[in-house]
Amino acid sequence: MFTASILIQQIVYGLVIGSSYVLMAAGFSLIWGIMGVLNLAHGEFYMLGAYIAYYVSSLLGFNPIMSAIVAMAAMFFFGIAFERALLSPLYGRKGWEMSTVLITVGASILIQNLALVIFGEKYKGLPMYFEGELEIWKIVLSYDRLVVFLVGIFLIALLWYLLKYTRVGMAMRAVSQNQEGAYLTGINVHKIFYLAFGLSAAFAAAGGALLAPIYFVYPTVGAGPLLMAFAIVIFGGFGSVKGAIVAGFLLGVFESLVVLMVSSAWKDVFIFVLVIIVLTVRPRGLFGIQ
Amino acid sequence: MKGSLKSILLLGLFLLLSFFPFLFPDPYLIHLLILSFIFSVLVSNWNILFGYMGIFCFGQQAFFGIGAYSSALLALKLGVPVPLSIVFGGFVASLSSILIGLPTLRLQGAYVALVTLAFAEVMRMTCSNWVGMTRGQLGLTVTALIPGAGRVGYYYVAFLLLLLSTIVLLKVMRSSFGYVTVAIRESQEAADSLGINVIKYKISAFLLSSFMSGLAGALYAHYIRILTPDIMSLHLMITILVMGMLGGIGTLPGPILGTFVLTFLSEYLRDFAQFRFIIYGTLIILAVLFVPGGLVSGLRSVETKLKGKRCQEGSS
Amino acid sequence: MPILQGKGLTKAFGGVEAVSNLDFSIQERAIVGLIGPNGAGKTTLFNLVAGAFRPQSGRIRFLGEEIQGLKPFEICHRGIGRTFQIVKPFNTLTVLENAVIGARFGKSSKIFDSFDPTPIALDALEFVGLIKEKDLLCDNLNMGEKKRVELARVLATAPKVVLLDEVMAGLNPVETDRVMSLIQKMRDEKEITVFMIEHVMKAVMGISDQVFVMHHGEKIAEGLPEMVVKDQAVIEAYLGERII
Amino acid sequence: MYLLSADGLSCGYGHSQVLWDISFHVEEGGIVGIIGSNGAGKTTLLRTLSGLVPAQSGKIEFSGERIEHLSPHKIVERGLSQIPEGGGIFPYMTVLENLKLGAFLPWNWKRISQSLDLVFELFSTLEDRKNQMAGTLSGGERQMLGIGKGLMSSPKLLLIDEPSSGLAPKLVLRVFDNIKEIQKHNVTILLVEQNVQYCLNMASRAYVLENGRIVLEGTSEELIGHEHVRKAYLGI
Repeated sequence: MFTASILIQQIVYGLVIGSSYVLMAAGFSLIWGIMGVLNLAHGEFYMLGAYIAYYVSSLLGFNPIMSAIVAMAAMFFFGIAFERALLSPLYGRKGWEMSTVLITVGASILIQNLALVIFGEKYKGLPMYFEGELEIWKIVLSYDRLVVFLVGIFLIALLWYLLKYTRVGMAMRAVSQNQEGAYLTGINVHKIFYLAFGLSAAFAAAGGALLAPIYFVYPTVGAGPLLMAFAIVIFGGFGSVKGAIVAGFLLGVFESLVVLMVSSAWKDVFIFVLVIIVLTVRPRGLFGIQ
Repeated sequence: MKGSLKSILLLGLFLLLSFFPFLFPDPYLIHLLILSFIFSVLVSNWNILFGYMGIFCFGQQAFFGIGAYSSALLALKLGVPVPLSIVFGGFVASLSSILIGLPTLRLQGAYVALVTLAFAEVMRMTCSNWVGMTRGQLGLTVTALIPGAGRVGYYYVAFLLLLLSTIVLLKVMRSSFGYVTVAIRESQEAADSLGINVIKYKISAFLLSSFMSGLAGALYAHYIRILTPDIMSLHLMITILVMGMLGGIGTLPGPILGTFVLTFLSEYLRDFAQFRFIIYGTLIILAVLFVPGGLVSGLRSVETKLKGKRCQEGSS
Repeated sequence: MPILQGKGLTKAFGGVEAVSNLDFSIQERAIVGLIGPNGAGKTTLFNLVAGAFRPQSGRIRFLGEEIQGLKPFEICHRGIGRTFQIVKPFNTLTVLENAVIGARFGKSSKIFDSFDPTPIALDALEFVGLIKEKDLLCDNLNMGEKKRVELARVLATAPKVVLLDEVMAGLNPVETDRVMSLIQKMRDEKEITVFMIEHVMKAVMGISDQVFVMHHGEKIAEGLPEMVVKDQAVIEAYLGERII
Repeated sequence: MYLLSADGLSCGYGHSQVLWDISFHVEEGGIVGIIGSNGAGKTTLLRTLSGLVPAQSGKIEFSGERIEHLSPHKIVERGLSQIPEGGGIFPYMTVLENLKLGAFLPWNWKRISQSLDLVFELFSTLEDRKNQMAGTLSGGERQMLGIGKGLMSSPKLLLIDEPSSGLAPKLVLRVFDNIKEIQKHNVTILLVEQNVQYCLNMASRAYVLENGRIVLEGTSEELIGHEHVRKAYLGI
C-alpha cells in the first residue's frame, strides 16, 4: 500500500505542521496558565498573522521570514490592544470565566467576519519562494517546508529562552504559578497579563505567517489550528508550555499519519474523539496536575 | 394590578399568535415566525444547561442536528411516518446527550465548553463524511411533514412545539427542579451537602434539554426539507449564544425574546447580510461588557425604576 | 452507644497525611468542639465524615451503620448536615428559597415529590431569626446573616448531627453571642448533636461539653474543655514550647 | 516618625467587614509582633498593608508617604515586602529562580549576585538546593526560601505571616533564628503569629488582634504576663 519512505515522508510533514501548531498552542496555553482565560479568538490571531504575511509578501515582496517577523510585531501590539480593550474591564468581575469565554467568542466572530468583508472569501496563496527540493534517502522535502520548519524550531527555542531566562519571562511563569505571590514580589501582574497576551498573539501569528506560503489563507483558516491548540493543551496539560511543545509535534505527526492511512476528511474526528476520551479519563488533561 | 396587566398582555399575545396566519396571511412573516418558534425552543432548552445550571454547553447544535438527521433518515430510509420520526429524533438526540453528558460531569467550566464543542464537531464531520448515508455536503432532501400543506400547517405545529416546550420549562423550573439547577450553578458542593443528587439532576437536565432540541431540529428539517451537515456548524451555536445573551440567559422569557428580536432583526438587516456576523460579534462583546443580564434584565430594571417612581409618587 | 464514631481514619494529599489514623466518638445530644492550629486537618476530618472525601482507610459509623464512602447527598439523607468554612449560600436565591432547598432535598433527592417543603423552611428561618429577611436575596446579606442562612438550610434537612465549620469566624461579638445561643438551642430544642470546628475560644469553652484537639492530623487531646486547656500538649500546640 | 503607621484602618470583602478601626505603628529597627487567633483578621491586615485588599477607610503611612491607595507592586517598590503564609513561593520554579524573582525590581535585578551571596550566606541549605524545584522543599525550607526571596527585594520593612504555621517546633526555632539574623541587616520586621509564645519571644512590642480589632498593645514582657492573653488563647 505505501512504502516506508512515504511513511517517513509523512512523519516529516507532520513535524513541519507540528512546529506551527506548537507556536499556536504554546501561546494559547500560556494565556490559560497566566490569566485563566480560554482565548477562543486565538485562531483569529493565527489568521490575521497569515494575512499580514501574505500582504507584506505579495505587495512589498518581502521573503517569508521577513513577512513573518512583520506579522509577529504587528500582532504583538494587536494582542496588547485586545487584552486592554476586552479583557481588562472584566478583571475581578463575578463570573469571570464565563465572561471571558463569551467575549473571546464574540471577538472571534467579529474579527473573522471583518476579515471576510475586508479580504474577501477567496483563498489566497503565495507562490513558492525558495524553489527546489531537498532529497535524502528518497524523502523529498521542498525548501519552503524546510525553511518553515527551521524558523518554527528557532521561534520555539526563542520562546523557551524568553520564558526560562529573561526577567519578564520568569515573571510570566511566576504569575501563572502563584498570582498573589507574584504581586508580593513586586510584579505588576496586569502588565504581565497584557505582555503575555501580546506574546501569545505574536506567536500565533508566526504560526499562520509561516504556513501561509505552504497552505492557503482565508478568513476561517484559524478555526482548525484553534481546535488543534485545544487538543494540544489537553494532551500537554493546560498552562504547560513544555507540554504544548511535546504534544504539538506528536499531534502534528498523528494528523499526518491519519491523513495517510485513513483520509484527510476524518483526521479531525480522530483527534476530537481522542480529546473527549482523554478528558473523560483524566479531567485535567494527560499531563495536567490532578 | 400589575400582575393582571401582565397576564392580559400575555393572553393578547397568545391570541394574536393563534390567529396570526388568518389576520396577516403574509407568507414571509409566517415563515419568520416559524423560524422564531423553532429556534426559541432550541435556545430555551440550551438555556437550561447554560443559563440555569452553569454548564458551559457549546454543543447544543449537535442535538439539533442529530434530531434533524435521525428523523430525516428514519422517514427516508425506513419509511417511518414523519410525526413519529420527529419524536424519534428527539429520543435519539436525548440518547446522544448521555454520551456527552457523562464526560462533562467531572469537568469544570472551560473544559466542558471544549468537550461539548468537540462532540458537536465530531457529529458534524461524521455527517459530512458518511456520504453513503447522509449524502454529505450534497445534502438530503427531506420528506415533508404535511405533504401538500402550506406554511400555515407548519406554523401551528411549530407554535404548538413552542407552547409545549414553554409549558414544560415553566412546570420544571417552578418545581423543585428549578431550585436545584440554580443551587448547582451557585455551589455544587453546597447542593450536594443538602441532599441533592447532583449527577442525577445534571443528567436529567441534559436528557430534557437535548430531547427538546432534537424535536426542534427534526421539525426544522422537515420544514426546510434540505438537510446538510452545516446545520451542526459552529455558526448555529454562535447564533444560539447571541439569541440567549441578547434576551438574557438564566431567565425563561429571555431566550424567547432574544430569538424573536434577532430573527426579525437579521431579516431586516438582510441587505447587510454579509455584516450579520459582524453585528453578532459586536453584540456579544457589548453585552458582556455593558449588559451582562441581556434585554430581560434591562426591562426589569426599567420596570423596577417605574415601580419605584410610582411608590415615590404615592408616598409624596 | 455513640451516635457518630470514627476509627482509624486516614486521608493523605500527595503523601502528606492531613488526617492520620484518627479515632473519635461523639455521644448523642452533645456539643463537641474541635480545635487545633491551622492546617491540623480539622476541615479534612469534616469532609471525610460528610462524604466529600473518601478515607483511604478507617471506618465511620453513624447510628450503628457504616457510612464511609457514601456520597455527600446520601450522608445528608442519613441525617448528617454540615456548613462550610467559607460560606456557600445560593446567592441568587432568596433566604427562604435557600431553606426550601434544604427542606425539600434533605431526606430524598427524588425529582418528583409532592410534599410542600415551605413550612419546614419557614420553621428553620424562624428558629435562626431570619424570618423578616426571608424574601431578600442572599447576595444582599451580611456575613452574620449568611452564616445563619447556612444554619437554617442545614436545620431544614432535619439532621441528627450537624458539622459546623467555623460558624463564628468573621462575626462581631454580638453576632457571636447570638450564634452561640442558637447552637445551644439546637441541641436543647431540636435534640441535634453538634460537632463544631471553632477558633473563637469563648464559644468553644462556653458551650461545648467535650473538646477534641487536633494537631498534624492526629488527635492530641480530648475531654472536658477546662481539662483540655490545661493539657501540656495542647498548650504547646497553641502557645508553643517555651523557647528560652 | 514611624516607619509604618496605620490610623483608623477598616476593610473587608464585599458585604462583610473584617477589620475595624485598626491603628498601630512600627518604628524603624527591631521586631514588632501582631498576635491573634485564626480568623482574627491578621492575614487580612497584612493583605491590606500590601495593597492586595483595598482599605475602606483610614490611612496607612510608610516612610512618610501615604500608601493605602497604591497597587501591590508599587508598595513593594517602596520597600515594603510581605512573606505570606507558606512563603509565597513559585512551586514549579527552582530555588534559584525563586530567589532571582525576589529581586524582580530593576534596581535589585542589577545587583542580583550580591543579594544572592547574602541570602546563601544566611541560608546555606538554599544554596545546596538551588537547582531543586521549590515545590519539592520541606515546610521549613519553603519558609526559608520565602524569607530569602523577601530579602532579595532589599526591603526596609518585612511583613512575615505565620512563619511557624505547619512547622515542627524544632524547625520553628530555626526559622526564628533566621529572622533574627535578617534583622541585623537593617531590616525592620512586622511578625504576625497565632502562636503567642513564639511571637512574644521575638518581638519587643506587640499588638493583640481579636475579631478584627486591636484589643491590647504593650511590650512583650507586659503581654506575656497578661491575663487576657491567656484567656484569649485558651479561654481559661
